[in-house]
Amino acid sequence: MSVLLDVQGLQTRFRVRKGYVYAVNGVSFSLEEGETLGVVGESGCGKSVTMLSLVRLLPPAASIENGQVLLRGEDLLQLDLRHLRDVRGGQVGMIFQDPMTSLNPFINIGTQMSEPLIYHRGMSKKEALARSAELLEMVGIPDGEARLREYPHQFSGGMRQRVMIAMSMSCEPAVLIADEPTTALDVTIQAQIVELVKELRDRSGVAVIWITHDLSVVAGIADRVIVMYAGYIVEEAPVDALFEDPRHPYTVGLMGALPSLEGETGTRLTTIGGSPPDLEELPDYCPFHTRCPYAIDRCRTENPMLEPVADASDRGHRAACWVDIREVAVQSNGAGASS
Amino acid sequence: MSQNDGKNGDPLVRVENLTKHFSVRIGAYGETKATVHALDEVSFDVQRGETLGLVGESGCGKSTAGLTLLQLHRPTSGKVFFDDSEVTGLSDKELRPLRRRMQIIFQDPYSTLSPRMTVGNAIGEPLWLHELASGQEAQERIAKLLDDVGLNPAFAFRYPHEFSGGQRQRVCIARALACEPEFIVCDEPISALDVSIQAQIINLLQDLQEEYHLTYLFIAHDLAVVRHISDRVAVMYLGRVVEMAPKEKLFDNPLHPYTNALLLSVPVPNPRQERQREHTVIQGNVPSAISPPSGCRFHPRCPLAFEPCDHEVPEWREVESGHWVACHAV
Amino acid sequence: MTTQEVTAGSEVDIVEASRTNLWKDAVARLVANKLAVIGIIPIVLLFFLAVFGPYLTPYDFLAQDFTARLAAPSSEHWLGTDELGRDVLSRILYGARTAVSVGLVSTAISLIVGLVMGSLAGYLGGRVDFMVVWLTDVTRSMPALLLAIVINLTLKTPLEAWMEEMYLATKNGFFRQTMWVDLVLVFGALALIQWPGYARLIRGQILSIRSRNYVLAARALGMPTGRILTRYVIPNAMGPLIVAVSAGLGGAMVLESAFSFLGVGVQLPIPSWGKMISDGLRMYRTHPHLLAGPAVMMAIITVSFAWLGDGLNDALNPRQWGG
Amino acid sequence: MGQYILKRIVYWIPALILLALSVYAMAFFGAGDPIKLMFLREEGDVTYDAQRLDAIRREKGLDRPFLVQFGEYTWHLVQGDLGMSVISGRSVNDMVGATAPVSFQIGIATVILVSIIGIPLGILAGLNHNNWIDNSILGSALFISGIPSYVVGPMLIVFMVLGLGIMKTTPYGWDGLFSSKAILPMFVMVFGSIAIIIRQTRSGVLEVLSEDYVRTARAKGVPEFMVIVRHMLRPVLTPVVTVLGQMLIGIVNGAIIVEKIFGIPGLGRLTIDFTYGVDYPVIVAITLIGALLVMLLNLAVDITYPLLDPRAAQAMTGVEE
Repeated sequence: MSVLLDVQGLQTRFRVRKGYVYAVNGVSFSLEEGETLGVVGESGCGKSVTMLSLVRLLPPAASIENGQVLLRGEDLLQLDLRHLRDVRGGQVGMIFQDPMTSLNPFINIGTQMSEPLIYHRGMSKKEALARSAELLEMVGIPDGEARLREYPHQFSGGMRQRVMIAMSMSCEPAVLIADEPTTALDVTIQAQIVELVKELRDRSGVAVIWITHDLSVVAGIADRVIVMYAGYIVEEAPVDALFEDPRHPYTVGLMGALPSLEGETGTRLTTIGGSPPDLEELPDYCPFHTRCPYAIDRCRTENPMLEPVADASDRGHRAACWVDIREVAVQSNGAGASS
Repeated sequence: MSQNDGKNGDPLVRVENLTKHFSVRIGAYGETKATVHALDEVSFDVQRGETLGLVGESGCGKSTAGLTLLQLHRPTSGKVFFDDSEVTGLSDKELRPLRRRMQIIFQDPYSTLSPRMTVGNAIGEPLWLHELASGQEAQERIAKLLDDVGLNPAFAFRYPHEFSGGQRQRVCIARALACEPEFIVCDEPISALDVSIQAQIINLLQDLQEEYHLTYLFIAHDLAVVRHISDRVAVMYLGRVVEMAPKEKLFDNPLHPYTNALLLSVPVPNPRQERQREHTVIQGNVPSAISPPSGCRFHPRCPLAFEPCDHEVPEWREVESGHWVACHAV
Repeated sequence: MTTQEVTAGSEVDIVEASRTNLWKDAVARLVANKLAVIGIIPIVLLFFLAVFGPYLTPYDFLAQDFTARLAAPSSEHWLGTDELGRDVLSRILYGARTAVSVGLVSTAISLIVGLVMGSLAGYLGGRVDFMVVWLTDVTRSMPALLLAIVINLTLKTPLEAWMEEMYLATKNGFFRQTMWVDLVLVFGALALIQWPGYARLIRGQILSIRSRNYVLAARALGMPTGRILTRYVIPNAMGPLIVAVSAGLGGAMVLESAFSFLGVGVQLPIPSWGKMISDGLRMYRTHPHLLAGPAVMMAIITVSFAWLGDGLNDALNPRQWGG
Repeated sequence: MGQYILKRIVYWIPALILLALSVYAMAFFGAGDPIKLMFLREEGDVTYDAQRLDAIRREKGLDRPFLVQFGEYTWHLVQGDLGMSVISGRSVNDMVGATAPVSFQIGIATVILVSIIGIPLGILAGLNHNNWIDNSILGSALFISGIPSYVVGPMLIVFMVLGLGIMKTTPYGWDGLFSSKAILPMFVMVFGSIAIIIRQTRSGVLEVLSEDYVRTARAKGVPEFMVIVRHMLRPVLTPVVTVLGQMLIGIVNGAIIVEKIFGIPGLGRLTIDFTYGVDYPVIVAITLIGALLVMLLNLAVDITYPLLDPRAAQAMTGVEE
């Protein structure tokens, strides 16, 4: 398979009252044709900002300082706005977290759905509406033609997310960026949406970037997973390798913190002490060291790079950590270097 | 933690046919009056020292159940007993001594603390209110409470906006604990928090339960969390409890088709298992609580629905010791 | 119990420098707003002049100097004199006293009425709420100047007649000073115009704060209504109230001058800027200094209030709190 | 919807009656004896004659109890008869009829001008949040909103006549809306009301700009111009409707002052001219017209606002316990 999207050294920061908050700090990754990449991390880890940076949909306070985003060899960060618009919605489709607010409440579904078809496919309004009706049926909304005349508030949350999916897939994009698309939904609806995206992906061959804070969701949909912390990618691995052999203490911590639907229940959850930082300057230390049970002196003076892990089962398994956590006897949880 | 199977035990809280309807107006001009059936004929009990998990999807009435139980909403009908005495129908004044013994922790730690009050004052309020401590003693109690929930006692003089979400939730827990309660309704206490912080709060709640012999009603939508923390679990759907059982029974042998569907919908953090798992998702959405379906409220989405389901409300019955369910097909 | 493990690192994320309280924060935001700071200066000056102004000028605002009628600005009379030979600057300074006292008194009255009515509506709800909202709607649908004109027109004569009667009955010199009638009418009109604003604000604040979770939590603790009001509702409603009072104070001064301009406000001999402007307008072609002085003064003060109000609004805007 | 309109009318009608009653009562009990004024208009003997006064009083029905007179007044009012002026003896209908069109022209022209100037400025400011365009528009609006019209008007006159010398004579009087005499008054009127619209529109734009659906539109590749026109305009303008009521009150206030400054024969001028008398039929009539206007506009806003927002049709309100 060939590389579809190649991101190199992406850096994005926000201007705040007292200076800057560094949200994305030199992130590099690639996405292959037809691949599904899961991006996991807690709120504020930079996962959404990274993906919004790709197509420059950032709020005004944010600025991209550095990096390259090559989509089939073309750098989206250098593209002028007119050509970037052809990419947005044409080659890159996006769905967002909150289907309640992501659709315009003042405009009917038909008009909203036909926009990408009109602007990217040059369809007439009539053609676009006809196609939109088909698309609605495709995502499991029956009686599409009639529903095109309805407004977003007449749809339930799950239905609205289906509309968003149909809209983002309407121009057969090469990449679908899904930014926490199920976080605001109930678990039964989440399952419906995940199944729908899987089905559409398998049918169209679109590459998917699925951003979520929920490791479990990633397990079911991703081929490869990126774990982000404080604006850095701290671990990257094929999905099986990540879950079976996590190498970054943060990934390990996240997995330990998840209660499970199976197995023993008398056990305590392992926790990660403290809470994630907002970086006000680029650190010359590992940003995780204050919460890390494995931290050594070097972690406090040098920020580790994302490097291939030792004797990995897969060549694509990389982590940013000075310590080989398999060699260290697991200390008591969280009572690490910070005390 | 007690290993009570829920029958003829030692209930601290007993809820009988609790019903809460809200009247609302719908439409551009509020022209249509309607009733939201938030809670309908719900019965359960919480045993002394146990954690009863209450799960369901958004809008199923689980939070209303918690608030109505505590008389923060006045119930439309039904009864609530606390420590064998009825609390429904008591005036605010009569409730006051009882309020000390039953507390609540809310979902959103950001809106539950007044931005104009220091954390120490917030925690001190119940001490003053219920005359539990004053002066120097109160200060010491506040420091002890902060320490109990894992915060530095020096934080007492700070304002909530200086704290992270997880820390605020700890403050809310400390405020609830200040009353020296026996029973705490935990209303989605971790839903607004990040995964790594969720685990901290869950562990804290468990530790406190052990130390202070607390009884919890733990309301959540996350089945895995509920399984982790609860002794028994009740499942709600559209204002009704559809199944209740000790957690092993409920998770290993769910009887109600909704419980089953819910369990199948939860993703598992294991890629190999996820690939092999059958993905039969239930279709459709939860109907509106304004005009809930007749009969069994789950019947329009139920794979097992048959003749009586659409007109006959299934009886709430105990199919085996401690395992309650409301379904015609069981 | 070992709480140490769960808290490891939790102290790291509170930076010592962030130890502030919300009021200090608001003041810092206000001071950072240049226009607001510029606006404060004339307002402080205005209040200073209202108290000390009359002592600072060499002339009595009533002193007539017929040798120097309608004099242009000079070193003797910085802003010139009017047709009765009275020093314009002295009259402007004394006018500050009128503006400030009318503003303060009418704001105080309408604030008290608004607080009472708004709290009743917000807390009791139901019919009381409906009636208060209705009353505010009725009052607010009356254009302010029309209302003032009606009040002045209809109540002035009987009040003056009553004063005269009282004087004849008591021989108390107080009842000869008919300016009190003007003041009472102006205060009354302003209070009538302004109370609905405060009432609606208070009502809205109570309704919104009452639905916050921290009030629900306080109720869960068994807190009585009175204490919820004093400990939770009032402190959290202070910000918007301060903004409203600042705007109301400026608004009252503008209206007072508008009344005077139309001739329904405070009558001579007390100087009022509005009256001075309308008098100045009659003779602007030959003696523009009569118009310029009070008009510029009025403009400076009103713009200052607008800037300060905007700054206060930004500084105390609840949307910027928390997080 | 019909029921709702009825409800709103039922809400506003007692308000109007209360206003009429209180204004009438103030005039009735406060304004002093109008008989003497009428008496002065009677032909012939002008000496004070108690008997003749009583006769007039009886003849005019002014000796009857307050409520009876008020009832009669209301009855005439409902039939569209505003009564007779005490001072001029003319019918108030005629007086209002002669002056109202001028004031309405000014008012409507102000609303139109303020909208077509203010809304684009507000949008421009919002789209350029925090740069010099926004700062200068917002700064000017803030400045403008500060200065009252009785300061702007006179200063403008001084500036035009003495400062620039463009005008030879003091602008005074009225030659119709489209004459040169209307320029200065209209300027003062627009000056007085435009800040509200600019600020409301600007904050609306800022709010909508941060909405997820604007991001969605951009993510779809919709051209920026269409994002503004199709996705932002309606959500921004819908709430602007609600400030119309507030604006109208400002316009009525402004018109009174502007009509005085520029000697325009409108309703405001009529009010002022009769201020020093006790011509309460005129005052009551004008007051009621002013209040009726504002209430009608409020009613219209109440009714149309939900129609403008598609979400309103299914909005759930008034959760009662």
